[in-house]
Amino acid sequence: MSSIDGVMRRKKLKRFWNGFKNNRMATTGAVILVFFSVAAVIGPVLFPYNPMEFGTVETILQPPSTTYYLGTDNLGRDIFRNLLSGARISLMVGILATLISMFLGTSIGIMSGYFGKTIDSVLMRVTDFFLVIPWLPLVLVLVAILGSSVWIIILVIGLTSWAGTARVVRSQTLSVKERPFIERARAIGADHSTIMMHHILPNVFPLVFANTILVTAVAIISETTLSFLGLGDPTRPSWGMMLHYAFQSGAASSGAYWFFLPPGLCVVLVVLGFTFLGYAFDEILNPKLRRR
Amino acid sequence: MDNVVELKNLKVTFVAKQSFLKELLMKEQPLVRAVDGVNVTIKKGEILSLVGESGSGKTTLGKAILNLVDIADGEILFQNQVVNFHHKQEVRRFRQKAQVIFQDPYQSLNPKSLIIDIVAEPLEVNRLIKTEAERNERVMKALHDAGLDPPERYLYRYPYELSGGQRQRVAIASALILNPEFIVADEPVSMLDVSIRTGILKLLVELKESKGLTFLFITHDLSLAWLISDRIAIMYLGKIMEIGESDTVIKQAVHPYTQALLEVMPIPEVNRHRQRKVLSGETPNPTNIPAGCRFHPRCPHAFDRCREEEPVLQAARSNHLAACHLIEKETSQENSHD
Amino acid sequence: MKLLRVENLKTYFHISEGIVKAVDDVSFSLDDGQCLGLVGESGCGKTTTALSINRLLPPEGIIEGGEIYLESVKLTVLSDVEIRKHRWKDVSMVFQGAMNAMNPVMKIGEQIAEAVVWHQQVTHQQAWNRAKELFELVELEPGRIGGYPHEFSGGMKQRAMIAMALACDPKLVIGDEPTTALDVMVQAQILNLLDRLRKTLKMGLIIITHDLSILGETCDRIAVMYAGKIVEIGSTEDVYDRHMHPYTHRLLMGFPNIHRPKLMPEPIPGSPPDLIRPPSGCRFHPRCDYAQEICQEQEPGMTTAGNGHSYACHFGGAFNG
Amino acid sequence: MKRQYLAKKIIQSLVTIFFVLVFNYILFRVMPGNPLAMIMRNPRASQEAIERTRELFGLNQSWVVQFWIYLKHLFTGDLGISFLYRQPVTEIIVARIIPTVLMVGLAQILAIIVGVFLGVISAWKRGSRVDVAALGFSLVTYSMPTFWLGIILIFVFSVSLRWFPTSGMLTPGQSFSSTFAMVRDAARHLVLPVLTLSLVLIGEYTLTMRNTLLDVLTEDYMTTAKAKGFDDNYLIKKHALPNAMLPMITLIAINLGLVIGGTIQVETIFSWPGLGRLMFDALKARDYPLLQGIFLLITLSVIVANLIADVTYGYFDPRVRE
Repeated sequence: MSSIDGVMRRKKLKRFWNGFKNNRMATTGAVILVFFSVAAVIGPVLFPYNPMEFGTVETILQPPSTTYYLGTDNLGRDIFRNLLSGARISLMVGILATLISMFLGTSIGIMSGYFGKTIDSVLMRVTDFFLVIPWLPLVLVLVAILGSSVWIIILVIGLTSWAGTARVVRSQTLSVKERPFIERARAIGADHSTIMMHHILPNVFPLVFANTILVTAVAIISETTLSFLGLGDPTRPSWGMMLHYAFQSGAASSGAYWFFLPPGLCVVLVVLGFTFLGYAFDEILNPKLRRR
Repeated sequence: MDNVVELKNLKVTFVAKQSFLKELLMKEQPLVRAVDGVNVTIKKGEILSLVGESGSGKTTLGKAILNLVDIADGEILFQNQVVNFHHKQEVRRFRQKAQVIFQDPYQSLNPKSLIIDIVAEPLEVNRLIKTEAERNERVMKALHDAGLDPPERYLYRYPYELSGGQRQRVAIASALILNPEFIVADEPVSMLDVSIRTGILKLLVELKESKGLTFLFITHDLSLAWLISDRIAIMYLGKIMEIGESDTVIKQAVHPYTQALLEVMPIPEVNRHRQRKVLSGETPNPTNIPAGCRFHPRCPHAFDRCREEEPVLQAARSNHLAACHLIEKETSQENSHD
Repeated sequence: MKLLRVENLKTYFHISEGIVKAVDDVSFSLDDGQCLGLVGESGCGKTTTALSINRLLPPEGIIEGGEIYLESVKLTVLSDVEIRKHRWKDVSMVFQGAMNAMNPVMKIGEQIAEAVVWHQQVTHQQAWNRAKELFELVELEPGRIGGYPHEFSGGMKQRAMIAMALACDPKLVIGDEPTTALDVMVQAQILNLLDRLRKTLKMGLIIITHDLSILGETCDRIAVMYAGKIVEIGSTEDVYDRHMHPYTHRLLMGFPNIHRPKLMPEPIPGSPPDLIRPPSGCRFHPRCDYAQEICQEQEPGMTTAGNGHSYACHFGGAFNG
Repeated sequence: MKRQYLAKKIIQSLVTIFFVLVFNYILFRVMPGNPLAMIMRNPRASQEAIERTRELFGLNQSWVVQFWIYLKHLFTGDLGISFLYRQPVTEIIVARIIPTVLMVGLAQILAIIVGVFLGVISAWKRGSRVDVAALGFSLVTYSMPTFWLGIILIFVFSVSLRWFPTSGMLTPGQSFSSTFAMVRDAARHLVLPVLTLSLVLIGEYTLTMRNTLLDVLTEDYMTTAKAKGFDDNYLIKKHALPNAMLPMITLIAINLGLVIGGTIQVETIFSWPGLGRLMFDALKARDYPLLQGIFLLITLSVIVANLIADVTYGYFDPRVRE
């Protein structure tokens, strides 16, 4: 691709950036996510945290102070440091699980939409199966049986949350497949894989992109809920685990707000960041919703 | 004048959408006989128009020739031999010779590709180019042939940046780049404004004259067919009703269906007093085609023979055929008078 | 008194890219029982003009100037609530793609009856009978009014739309490309039907189309629009046989006529103008073969070429020279 | 012709149910860390429960026979003995159904009414303050983990304001003069859980309703309806809503699967004696027969709900003929 093409691509990106810039929701979402990703990367380096290193009797449930910026938990551990390393884990689990479910959802969606007939009905029955099964009980049972290492949690969330994406991608593929430029591609001799990769995927991708961001939000909530219900990986304390300990030790009723508020707020803020971003992209990319 | 395309008793059928339960019980499924036995030859360097209303099967016939739709029966000869579509090399050679232009300029180009990629795609898919320079050079030539000058201005733009007419020219350039010999143009201008439409029609005629290209021009507009084509074939419910030189078919139409089409064809003239003779009803559903001559239920001249026996294409005059019993009836009356 | 008078109508669309001057100073009128053809290519403002009458414009479309009179009523000053009373009772519409113009989950009879009940305060049963009458009027089988839009063919849906438009005995019916999506045979049936109804019911009719050739038998007068302005208006004979504007000439030549010798018409060079920054002076000058200095500077006013026949060009009839 | 659509949907549901049964069978037997072995070693499991489970699962026969035994037991409602409660699983579950159905039902109804109402307003007055507020509210509640929302509500309404009890269904140790008093007390306990569950749902229903309605409003038939001179309320009620409600029906059914997840969290925080809480306890105690029973019941009820949604969709949408 020569330089001219580079100019064209930059022009298109610039147009997209303008659309993005003055969309208040998108910018707030982006700011939140940048803040938390920086915190997740740098935080644990500056303020290392070892979950196994417990405090002494005096340091239990200390309110926020100069030494412990956000106070300590029921085992005397520094909440602020726990929060930073929790950010890394929650974001990691959320993003990795989403990648798995996006890859599965998109490929199954495109294949069943494009090939149709038997492949379509088989894949759709499997998709319906995962859509119909109540998600949290399934994950609870799986994690309970398979053990709750962080990698298993990522796999379980990823392998059980692709159905929604598959359904959305399939309906988009069906509408793209009907368009004449697909028939034109067949008329000039393009084979199935070229058509899927070169024609269908680029036209389905904007929707997939917006959907990915929304699924990340759901994945992070899922990890937090799992950990809260006690199925988190104790060696890797995510925000969910903090909330689990907070609830177990009755922080809410005893008024230890600094114990259960910060992790909860962090989860909501990060998820809100993804939801704002995802919804904004959906509005920018989806012609019907676009504000004229 | 060797033949480019020859169709022998071509039949294309679809399975009509049918309820799940019947499918389950394997009941005999109703067939849509979209193309129901067509014999036609397209000669080198001519534009043959295929005219018919929606549901006549004209688009399906065009797709069948390009193997975009499976054939139920009959044969398609391309340059006097049957193309074996399971043999990769043979298919590739056929694709390079036979190309297509679609109706909807807004939907027939991939909105996410640059114009240069769209036009060059046939080359890349059939692995015909080695260097990028050769690729750009051939794209520029194709754009020029399609009337998009200067070509550089269009290379690095996206379809949404062009008007309908320009997009259709890009589609034509993409069809021309392989230097094909035969093009199926399926309603190429019906979605364009009048002022742009004539430009595309002029281009098709020029391509026929300068490059000796052969066209199958599919349209529902009889006046357009008359304007640009050498021969016209009228299609109704999957069969050819009448075929001949464009002026003879328009001026001396024999088949009642063609006459009815001519009667209702809009003409840019003031004729306030004439209340048009219009056929009643609409084209019936191709799953239950009437017995005998398929047009007899709507035909003003239908007589008992039309209801029993399906007429065959027969000569009304030199190279002007029609599938109608009236021809025999008239010739037999003339013989009986003498 | 004229049935409809449109004077210096200006309707602009305020969108992110700028202000689109879709209709820019358009004037025409219509007598009772008369049929006007509004013809022009896509983007010339013909649909916007029609939607401005009933004020059915999308939110970003605003009537900036000009007046619209329906008999003695000045529509442009009415509030949103007041203009609703005139919609369908006085002015009704037949839309193009009948496939989508009817509510897919509501019986067709109901979609007709609801307008009658709303405007004429009759019982539902009376409105239902009215719907049956209307079906007979448009040659549809009354028994089918209980059906749904997806059960009707293209032609039948368009007839149902016409029946719907006549539900409240309107003074004026506006057809926005009523036959474009139909086969030529069905199109002729619908045009015959519209012509017969107009004469028997003595109602005004406006047919909006890009296909100049279909107006031959149905219209009394034709207005040709280009880039938001009327470039020529006159009786059907004026426009077909005695047109003076180069654009009308080129448009007419674009439609092959089998009664005349076969000649491949010349395409109009260039593409329709950008209505956010329209060309100066006469908006057709960049694409006109006879354009001269003055055409670029000064916008031509309407010159009369006979009673009721006028055009907007400095060099009318130059193509005859 | 509608029968064909019905038959198709029923057959599809049966296929999915069969999938679930097979999946369930595998889940609790073949998965690594075979649960049966766990039962044998579990100290709290009484001898009688182990014996019952061994005979129930027919350990010695081939797995096909075991699968057949499993199915047979299922249909007779015999899901084995919960060794946490030493009672047949079926009995425990039946006792807990009512509280969950009550809570989920109320939350769903509240969420649907408020969600649809908010969705319609924000779609109709797009870009206005109402739209922005409704959108903001929906996105925030959509992004909030259910259990955390619960904790916040407890902290605000119970701990600080003392308006509502923090947990349980009835105030412990209180004798009630009349059933009405008992109902009133249960109602006070019900407010926070239902509020938590419905707040999470309202967000999603508002968003979906808004988007579907924005789609419908761009359709041609809305212009036709507007051209008929109807006022805004009539346009929404008679033309926009019937078309926009169709996708909502499917969403509400599919959403039920997620609602069950929410129920588990809410019942855990508010210690509400429903199926969710039961599942949480069974999970902690690794009580597999009970866990399997609840899992099956929830899954089958969601499938049935989806079937009902498909049928209602088919009933309301005339186009679903073929």
